[in-house]
Amino acid sequence: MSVIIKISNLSKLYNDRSILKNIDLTIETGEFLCIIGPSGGGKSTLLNLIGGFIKSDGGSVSFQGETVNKPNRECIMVFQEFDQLFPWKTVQENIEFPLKNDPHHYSKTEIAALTGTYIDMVKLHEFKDFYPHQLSGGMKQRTAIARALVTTPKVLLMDEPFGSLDILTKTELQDTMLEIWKKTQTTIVFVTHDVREALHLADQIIILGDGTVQQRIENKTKDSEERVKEIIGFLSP
Amino acid sequence: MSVIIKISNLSKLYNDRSILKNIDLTIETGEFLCIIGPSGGGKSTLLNLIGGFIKSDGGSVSFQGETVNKPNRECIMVFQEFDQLFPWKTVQENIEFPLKNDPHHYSKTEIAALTGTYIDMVKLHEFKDFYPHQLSGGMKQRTAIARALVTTPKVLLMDEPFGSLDILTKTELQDTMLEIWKKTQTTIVFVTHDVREALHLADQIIILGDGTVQQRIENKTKDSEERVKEIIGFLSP
Amino acid sequence: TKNDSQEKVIRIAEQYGIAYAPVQIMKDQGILEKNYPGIQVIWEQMSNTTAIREAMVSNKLDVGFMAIPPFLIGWDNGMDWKIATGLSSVPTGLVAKDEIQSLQDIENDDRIALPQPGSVQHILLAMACKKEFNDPKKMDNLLVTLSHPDGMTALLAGNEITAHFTSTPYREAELATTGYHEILTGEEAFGGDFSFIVGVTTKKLHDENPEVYKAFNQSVEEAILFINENPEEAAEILTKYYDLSKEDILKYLTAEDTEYSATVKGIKNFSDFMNETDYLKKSYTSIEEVVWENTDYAEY
Amino acid sequence: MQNIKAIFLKPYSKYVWIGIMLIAWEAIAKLTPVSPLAFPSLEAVVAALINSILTGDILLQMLFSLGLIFVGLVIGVLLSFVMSALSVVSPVFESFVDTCVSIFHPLPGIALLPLIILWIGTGSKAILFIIVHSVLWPMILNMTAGFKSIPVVYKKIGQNYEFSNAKIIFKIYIPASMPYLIAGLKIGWARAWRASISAEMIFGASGGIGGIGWYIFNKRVFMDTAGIFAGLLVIIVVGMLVEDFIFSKIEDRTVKKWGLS
Amino acid sequence: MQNIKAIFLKPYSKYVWIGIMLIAWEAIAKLTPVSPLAFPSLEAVVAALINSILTGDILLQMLFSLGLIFVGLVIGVLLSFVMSALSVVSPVFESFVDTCVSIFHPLPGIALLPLIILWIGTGSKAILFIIVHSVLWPMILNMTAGFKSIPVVYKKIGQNYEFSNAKIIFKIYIPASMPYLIAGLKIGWARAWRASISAEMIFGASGGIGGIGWYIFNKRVFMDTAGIFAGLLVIIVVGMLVEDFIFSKIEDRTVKKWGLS
Ligand SMILES: Nc1ncnc2c1ncn2[C@@H]1O[C@H](COP(=O)(O)OP(=O)(O)OP(=O)(O)O)[C@@H](O)[C@H]1O
Ligand SMILES: Nc1ncnc2c1ncn2[C@@H]1O[C@H](COP(=O)(O)OP(=O)(O)OP(=O)(O)O)[C@@H](O)[C@H]1O
Ligand SMILES: [Mg+2]
Ligand SMILES: [Mg+2]
Repeated sequence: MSVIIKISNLSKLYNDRSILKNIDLTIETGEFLCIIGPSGGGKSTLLNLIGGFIKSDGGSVSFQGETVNKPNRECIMVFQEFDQLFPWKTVQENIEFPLKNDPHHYSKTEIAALTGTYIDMVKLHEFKDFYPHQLSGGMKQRTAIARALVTTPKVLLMDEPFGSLDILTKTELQDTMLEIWKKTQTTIVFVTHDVREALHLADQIIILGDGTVQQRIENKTKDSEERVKEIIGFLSP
Repeated sequence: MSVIIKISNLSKLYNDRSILKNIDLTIETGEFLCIIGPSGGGKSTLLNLIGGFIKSDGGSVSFQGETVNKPNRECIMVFQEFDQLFPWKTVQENIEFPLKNDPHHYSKTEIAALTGTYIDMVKLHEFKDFYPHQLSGGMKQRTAIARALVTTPKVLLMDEPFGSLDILTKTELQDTMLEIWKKTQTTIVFVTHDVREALHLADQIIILGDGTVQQRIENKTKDSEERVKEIIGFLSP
Repeated sequence: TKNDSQEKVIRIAEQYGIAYAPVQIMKDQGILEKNYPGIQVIWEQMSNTTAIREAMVSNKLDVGFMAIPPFLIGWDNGMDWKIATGLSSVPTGLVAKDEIQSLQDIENDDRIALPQPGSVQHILLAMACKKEFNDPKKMDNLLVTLSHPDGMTALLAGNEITAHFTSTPYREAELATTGYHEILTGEEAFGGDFSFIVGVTTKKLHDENPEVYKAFNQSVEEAILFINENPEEAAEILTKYYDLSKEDILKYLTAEDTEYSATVKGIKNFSDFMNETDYLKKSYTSIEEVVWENTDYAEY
Repeated sequence: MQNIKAIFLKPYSKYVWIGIMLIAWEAIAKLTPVSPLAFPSLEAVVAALINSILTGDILLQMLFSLGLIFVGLVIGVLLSFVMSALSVVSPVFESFVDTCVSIFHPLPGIALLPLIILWIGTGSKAILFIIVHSVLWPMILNMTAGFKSIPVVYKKIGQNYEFSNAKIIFKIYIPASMPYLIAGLKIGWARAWRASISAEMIFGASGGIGGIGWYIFNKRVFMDTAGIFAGLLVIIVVGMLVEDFIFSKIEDRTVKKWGLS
Repeated sequence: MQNIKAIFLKPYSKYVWIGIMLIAWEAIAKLTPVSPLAFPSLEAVVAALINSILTGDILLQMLFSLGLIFVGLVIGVLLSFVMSALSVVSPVFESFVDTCVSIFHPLPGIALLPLIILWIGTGSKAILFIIVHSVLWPMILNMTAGFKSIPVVYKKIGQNYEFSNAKIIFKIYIPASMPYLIAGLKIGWARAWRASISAEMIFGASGGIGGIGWYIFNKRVFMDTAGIFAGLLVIIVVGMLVEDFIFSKIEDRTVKKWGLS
């Protein structure tokens, strides 16, 4: 497998406080990487740097060999804020939005078909004409996920996307993500605070703490309670 | 134990869609009640009704024997939105805010002491002078929790407060909540989508689905994996 | 040719008021069009002497009507224009509350309303102050610049404004109200007869289109003649332009001290006074500097 | 008590207030010793209005003014949009726009008159210029403030899909700053009215019969106070119609529908 | 190229732009056949300014105008605040304020002149009234728009702690709608300038020597064009100082610090 994202010596300061310190990390095409770590540990910051949304204070991120200095259509982010839907668009319009504005020029039928598929996938068919202010927290998150998936980007950057989903929807969406991942070979970088979720989804897990990658775990045997305990051990100071 | 909140025949419509249908529920003083249920199931709506933030379309909620028709200082809500901090106040100022404006007229030293205690409890001492836009998602949530706790209200209404916390902080805060609960006899109504969290915290769990209370579970034996499976069974359609 | 078509345009500022009556007659009867067949007359309706002057500086207008002092201020500042014709004299005066018997009674907290500094009303007031107190600027800081209708409202409202320097028909309306009387007339202040409104043209019009210039002068004269000979008919025509009854208009047109005449009167007196009192930097030495040849004028 | 309160909560509550104000007006006109020259009774105003409609050009003058205001408003909105959008895109241009706003916003049209006459003359174009000058600067202020207050995450989403600057502005900035744009538009509309009336009083009837400002000016010159108020009445009525049938419709279809208010 | 661009990005970039505009001005004055009566050269303007400072009252007149503007602005802001706050609290009052805004906002001060003269007279109070009339309505529009755009959850928090309406407004509404308030304040400031200049041109030297508007008006009627521009220059300079030393400081301490822009 080839390297799709290469992070070298990456640092980030906020008001002279060092948030990320000389991070090195390579992500291979088709990898499902989960990032876990304490709150305030720099997970969102790292994702924003990979996505090109903020500037680093040293080191670099490259995507497919090219240095990232601005956001990229092939690297779509689902943000942690759940007010990331456009309030002036309905669920359906929010999901259609990237398709309608894509240089690929999807035809009307393609747009309808794709939007329909993803609306169904996140089970919002009934709510497709609702405006964001009429949705529950979890519905907003699901809409944002569908919007990110609909253009099938090469890399998905997901910042706690299942944060306010009930367990059933969450489990279903986790399985859907895995399916999509397997089918499309999308590279996924997934921030979560749920260790079990990370173990269920990832084939690589990194633990981010004190501004550095503290552990990198190959996750072959998924879903074991021992694993959970082991990782919680890593997380404890 | 006495009844603190009594919900009778409560209904709520949005655009003629029935979200809550004739809910009856009593909550006793000192109870730790968890509400779980599918995304969009009406959990936030129910909490908003109990808090008096929205009007019902039938039935009533009473708090200490009086009908609730507006929000009440003794019934503090932690909202699901995590942009619920005031952006013009630092972490410390956000937490002090309800104390400074409380009719109890806390003295300066009391305010400083209380604020300090809760800032430490949510481990934000280092960040107390940060503005919300400089915080990570989890830090914002922790600040909101501290703000709700600082006035020691009789009832806490918490809408997925631990939604974006890492597992360690979450576990610690869960234990803190349990401690506070035991010590102060605060009544807590806690919405979560994490079944394990509900089992860990609650002494009563209700499952909200299709607009009605589908199950009410006495949770005496906490933390068993069977229980988890059983509840997931209830949740499945 | 192109030049020909340009010659056939004249741009005239039109203003309203009994003192401008010949202008409306000229417009309504098409007198200029008759005297210069094929000419295109553009009437720009304007409400303010200063704006007219600025428009003439900018070559947006060829002809304007105004009082002598504003004309002299423009001339003093280097505008290339001269008086082409007289137009009218109408009664003007300082109306005050009855408590005020003369200029002597005007105190520091009284206020005098008039259209604007540098207007004929202002200069007349300064002339009176010079005579009375030997200090032409004595009242300059008591001025409130209100248009005639606002000035009248202010005077009659009985607030700070205790006197109003105004002219027909506001003067008459104020005098008809009990409690107000005239303490100074324009003639007293000036010490004689003077043109209230004159017609001014740019050098450009005069030099480049002498035919048009001549036709314009002739038309003004005809319009004046028309009013003087057929006041009834003129009043009838003017009802189209003024929201007044024919009877009222006729009364104003034929009032004793209203006079329509193409002769320019009083220019020397204004000029010398304004120069002495620093409202002008210079006065003219020869009348040709301020009036075009063939313009009738009278001096005292 | 509740009943009385309810009257003011209906959609027609505006008209209740207007009724109250009219009654107060009439009471002052009738019961206090004010001069009818300054404070005419309602009957006189209405009579003057009917008279102006039947025998005069007031309706045409109104249309003429509305036409000018509409054109001026459109030009002002487009210009302010272009300038605000360019400030978003280019910091160099932003400093230019800032400079222009701080220089020109406080300058009254009346102070610019000599320049306007010099460059544009005294016709309808000069009136238009004054209207645009009145509308442009507050619109720019509100637009740039609106653009700045957009949540960062919306901008990030636009960048993520590599939208061109134009697309980011049209697809994200404009809808996201709707409440500001509507407030700006309302200010612009009122300012355009004010400017056109003042300008017509200075420049007169450039379009033949002139506009409503010229109508009012003429009434003033001839001391027809009832006529002045008839003119003001027409302005107010048109203003309220625009408010009720244009601005509220825009609000209903945008900010209200999106739950932003 | 980069270097040239960088010049415009510095804090002093405004002054670079002003320099460019001044050069353009001088070029037009010198190189084109415009009359110096309409377009005086910079030297003439500066000479007129120095002359007015040395032999005239221009600085005192400026202070006088600034004083009036300041008082007018304060009254306008307070009134608009009270009216917007009451609209938040009471729907009855809201419909009243809406009605007032749609009636009075489009009315130019000049059309209200007869009433102002009748009720208030022609002194400084009349100028103040016109300033307040100019400032009040756009401020109300921006304030109510700002209040409406506040996230619902902030309001809920205020209610949750059973804040009085006053507390909700002071502690939550005002800081939360800061970007709107600042935009409104900027509009108000510019409008107050405009209004005071126009009003002084009408009401003259009400305070003895009068204000800067009276200065400009006198220059205009006596055709001293360089003097007019000297007056405008003073207004622009003061405007920029206020922008740089007051408004930017307010922004730095509020919206910028809070990450709202
Ligand atoms: N303002 C509104 N207008 C219309 N529908 C609304 C409104 N607010 C909520 N709803 C609807 O009410 C239903 C319940 O919403 P609610 O927020 O209570 O769900 P929830 O159980 O909290 O879900 P989640 O776990 O996703 O937060 C949803 O279907 C939502 O679409
Ligand atoms: N704009 C900013 N200015 C200053 N500090 C910031 C800013 N943004 C983030 N930080 C700081 O950077 C640190 C890392 O934040 P980040 O959002 O990356 O954490 P995180 O790992 O995503 O946490 P969480 O799980 O709580 O979302 C925090 O200490 C935060 O205070
Ligand atoms: Mg984060
Ligand atoms: Mg919810």
